[in-house]
Amino acid sequence: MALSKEQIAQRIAKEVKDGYYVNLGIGIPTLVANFVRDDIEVEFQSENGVLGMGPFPFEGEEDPDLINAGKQTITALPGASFFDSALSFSMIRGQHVDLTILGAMEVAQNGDIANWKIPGKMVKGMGGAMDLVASAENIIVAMMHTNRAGASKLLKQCSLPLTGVQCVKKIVTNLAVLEVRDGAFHLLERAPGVSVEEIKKATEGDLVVPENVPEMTF
Amino acid sequence: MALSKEQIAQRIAKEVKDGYYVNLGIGIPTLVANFVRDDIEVEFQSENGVLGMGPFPFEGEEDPDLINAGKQTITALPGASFFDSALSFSMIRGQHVDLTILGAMEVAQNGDIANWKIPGKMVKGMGGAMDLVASAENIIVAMMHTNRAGASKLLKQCSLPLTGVQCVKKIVTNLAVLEVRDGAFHLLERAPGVSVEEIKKATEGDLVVPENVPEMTF
Amino acid sequence: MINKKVANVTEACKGVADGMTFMLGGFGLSGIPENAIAELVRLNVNDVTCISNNAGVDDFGLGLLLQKKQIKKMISSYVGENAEFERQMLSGELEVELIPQGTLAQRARAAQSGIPAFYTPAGYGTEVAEGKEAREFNGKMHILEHAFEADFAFVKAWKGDTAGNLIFKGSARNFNPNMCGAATITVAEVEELLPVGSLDPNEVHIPGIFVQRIFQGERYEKRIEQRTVRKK
Amino acid sequence: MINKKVANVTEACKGVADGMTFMLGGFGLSGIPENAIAELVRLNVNDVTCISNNAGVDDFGLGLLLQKKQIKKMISSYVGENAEFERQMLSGELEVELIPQGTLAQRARAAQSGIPAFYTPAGYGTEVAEGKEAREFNGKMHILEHAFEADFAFVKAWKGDTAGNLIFKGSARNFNPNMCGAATITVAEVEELLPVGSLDPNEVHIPGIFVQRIFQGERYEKRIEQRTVRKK
Repeated sequence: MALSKEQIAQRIAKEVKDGYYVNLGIGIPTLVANFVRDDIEVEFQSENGVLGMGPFPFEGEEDPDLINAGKQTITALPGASFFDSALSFSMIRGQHVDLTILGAMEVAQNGDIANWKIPGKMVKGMGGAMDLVASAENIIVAMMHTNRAGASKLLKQCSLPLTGVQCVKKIVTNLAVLEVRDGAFHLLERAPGVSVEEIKKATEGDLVVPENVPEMTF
Repeated sequence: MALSKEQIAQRIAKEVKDGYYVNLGIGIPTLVANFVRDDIEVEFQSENGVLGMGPFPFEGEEDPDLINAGKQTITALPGASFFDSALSFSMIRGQHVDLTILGAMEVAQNGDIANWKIPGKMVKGMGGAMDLVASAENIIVAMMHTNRAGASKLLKQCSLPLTGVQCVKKIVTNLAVLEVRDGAFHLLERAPGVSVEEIKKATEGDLVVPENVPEMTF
Repeated sequence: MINKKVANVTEACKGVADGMTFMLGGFGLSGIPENAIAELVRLNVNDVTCISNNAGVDDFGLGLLLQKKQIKKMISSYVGENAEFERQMLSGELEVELIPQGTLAQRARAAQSGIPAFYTPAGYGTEVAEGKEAREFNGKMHILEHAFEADFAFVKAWKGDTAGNLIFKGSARNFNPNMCGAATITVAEVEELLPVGSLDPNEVHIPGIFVQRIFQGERYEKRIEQRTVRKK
Repeated sequence: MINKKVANVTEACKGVADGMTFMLGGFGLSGIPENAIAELVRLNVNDVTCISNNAGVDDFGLGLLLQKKQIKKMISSYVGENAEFERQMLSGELEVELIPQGTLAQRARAAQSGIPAFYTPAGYGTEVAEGKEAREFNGKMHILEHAFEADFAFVKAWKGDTAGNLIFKGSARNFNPNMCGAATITVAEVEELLPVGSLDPNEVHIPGIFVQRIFQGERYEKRIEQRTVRKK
C-alpha cells in the first residue's frame, strides 16, 4: 500500500545520520524531525537564522521572535544559536549543511527539480530552495509519486520552471525510494505491498529496475 | 619654521568634522586623535575590529585582547563595539568611514600613493592601506615633505610600488597643506614662517601656487 | 559617541519620496519594522520599490502598502502568504522580481560591504540566471549577482543605543543586520533604546556606523503568522 | 547537539601533514591560536602554506614555525614585526604573497560562505592586481578575488561550548570568525569550554556548524606586542 506522508517522512528519517546538520523544507520534510532516532545527534537548521531548532512550543509559550522557515512558532534547544540570513546561507552555500530534504512538483531523470512556480497560476517564489539545491551535496526529495491529477512527477524532463539543475540524488515517494544516476531513475525500494508494475506505471521518466527490489523497512 | 609631527597632526585635526568616523594610520595619523576638538563627536575605527577607540589604558589596565591596528594596547569608550575583520572592512570598503588619514612614502600629482614597499629592502606589507585608499572618499596624507635624504616625496610620478591610484585628495606635510586636483599639487597653506620658495624647492611634482598662500592656523 | 537618536518615526522617515527604493528587514512578520511601515502608509509614498524577503500578509506588514497600491515593484524570495499580492502580480499591476533567498541576503551584505558583485551557484540553469553572466569555478557553474542599491533601509532590532549600536533577538534577526548600511540611509527602530554604555561591545550585532537614525518604536504588535504548539 | 569536543590539542590537530595549507586567526599576537601553533611546532610539519594576517614575532606566534623553517609560503597583509621573516623572505627561502587586509578577510569569508569569487576595489592599479581580471562597476575599477582554499583553519575564541559555538572577546576576535568553516577542518581552541546550554544563543558569534573540533587550551600567554599606557 502506498505510504502516507508520515511514512514517507519516517522512511527518509533513516537517511539522517549521526552528526548531520539537516535543513528541512516545508511540508512532508518538516515531519522528518519526528522520526529521527533518539540515539543519534542531529541538528536542524532553519534558513531564517536558527541552528538547533527544537519542537513546537507548549501552548502559551509561543515567541513571535522565534519561528522557522515555514513561519511556525518553534523552540530552540540548549546549544542552539541565532544568526543573520547572510550567515545562514553561508552555512548552506558553503556546504556546511549535510543534508537537505525538500518537496518538489517535478523531478527529471537528470536530477533537475522544479518546485517554485506554475506560470500564470501559482507564483509563491523560491524562498531558499534555489540556494539549497544549488549547494547541497546531499539532497533528498520527499513527494508524492504522482500529482492530484494522477500524472507522474518523475519525468524525462521537467515542464515547469526549474529550481535547480542536475542536483537531486535521491527521491522518496509514497510508492518508492529511487536514486537519480546516469540520467535515469534507479528503483531502490518499494513501499510495502506496492508492485514494481505500479511504480513503472507511475513513472514517466526512464526507470531502471534491478532484479530484486526489496520492500522498504522503517 | 617647518612643523613638528605633532603640529602636522594638530593641523590635520582641523579637518575632522562633527559626526565623522575616522580611521587613523600608524605614525603621525595616530597623533591626530590627541588634537580633535572636545566639542565635536568623532568615533575612531581601528581596522582590527574596534569602533569607538579610546585613549591608551592606564598602567596596569592593559588588555591583550584589546589593541589597535598598530598592535598598541588601547581602551574602548562607552558605546564602542567589537567586530570581525570582514565586517571591519565592510565599513571601509562600503564607505561608511568618513575620513582616512594615513602616512606615505610618495604621493604623485595625479593622486597615486606609495607607502608599503621598497623593493629588495623593506617589505612589511600593505596591511589595510590598499583597502583604505581604494575605498575612502576622503583621504588625507600626513607625511614629511621630503625624505631623510632630502628628496621630495611629492612627485610627478611615484617610483615605488603603488598602494592605490588617483585617490589622495589632500596632503599635510611639515611645510604645507596641499590639494591634489587636475593632475597637480595645489598649494593651500604654508607652515608658519615657511616661504613659498622653500615649498617649491621641496616639491618635485607640478605645484600650482595661488597669489596668496595663507599661513596655517591651528 | 555620534548621536543617531531621532525623536520619533516621523523624523526617522524624513526624506522618503515617491519612486524610491526601500529595503526592509524581517522574515514573514517576524522582525519587521512595524513603525516605519505604518509611517510609509501614513505618508502615502507611491511607486516605491521594496526589497524584502516577503510581502507581509493581507492586513499586516508590507501588505498594508500593497493594499494602498503604493508599491510599484517587489524584490522578494517568497510571497506565498498574501492573496492581494498574488492578485496584483498576476494582473500585472505589480512588478515582481523573485530571487533566491540566499542571493537576497548576500546582495544586501555586498551593498553593506562595498563588494559590487559576486558569484553564486544559486539559480544557475533557471530563469533567475537569464541575462546574467555564468562562469565556472571549481568545476561548478555560478552566476554573477550585484549588490543592491537602495535609498532607505528600514530595520528592526531588539535593543539599541543612541550611538546606533544594535542587538537582535532570536530569529527576528534575519535580514535586518545585512541591510544595515546597505542603503544610503539606514533607519533602525528598536523595542528598547538605551543610553550609550548600556550595551556590552562584545554583544553588539551591528555597530552604529551602519545606522544613520535610530528611534524607539511606539508599540509592537509582533503578530504570529503560524501559531503552532504542542500539548503539555 | 553534535559533540565537537576533543580531549586536547594533539587530538585536535590529527591529520595535519607536510605540504598542507593552514589558516590561522589572530591580529599581531592578539587572538592567535597559541596551543595549536605550539602543537604544529612539536609535530614539525613542513612545507606548509600559512594564511594569516601577520607572521608573529621572532619568538612567538607564527615566528616559532618560521624559526624552524616549517613554512614554505606565507599569505599575509603585514609582516613588519619579524626580523627572521624579513631575512627568509629577502633571501628567497620563504615565498611570500602579500595581499590587502580586507581582501584577506573577505577571501576567508567567501570560503566560509560558498562564494567562489567577488570583486573588490582594493589593489586596483597596483602589483596586487597583476594577472587578475579588472572590471568596472559604478564607474570604479575593481579586481576579481577568489575564495581561499585550505586544509585546516586554526582559530582561537574566548568561550565555547561542546557543540562548537564560539564567543570572542574584544579585538581578539579579528579574523577568527571569518576563518571558521573556511577550511576543510576548523579547529577552535578556547579559554573556557562550557557545556551545551551555557551560552545565550543570541550572543554566539560563530555557530558550531562551522567548527569540527573544539578544545580548551592548556594555558594562554597572550603576549602584548606594544604595551602603551598613559599616566594616571
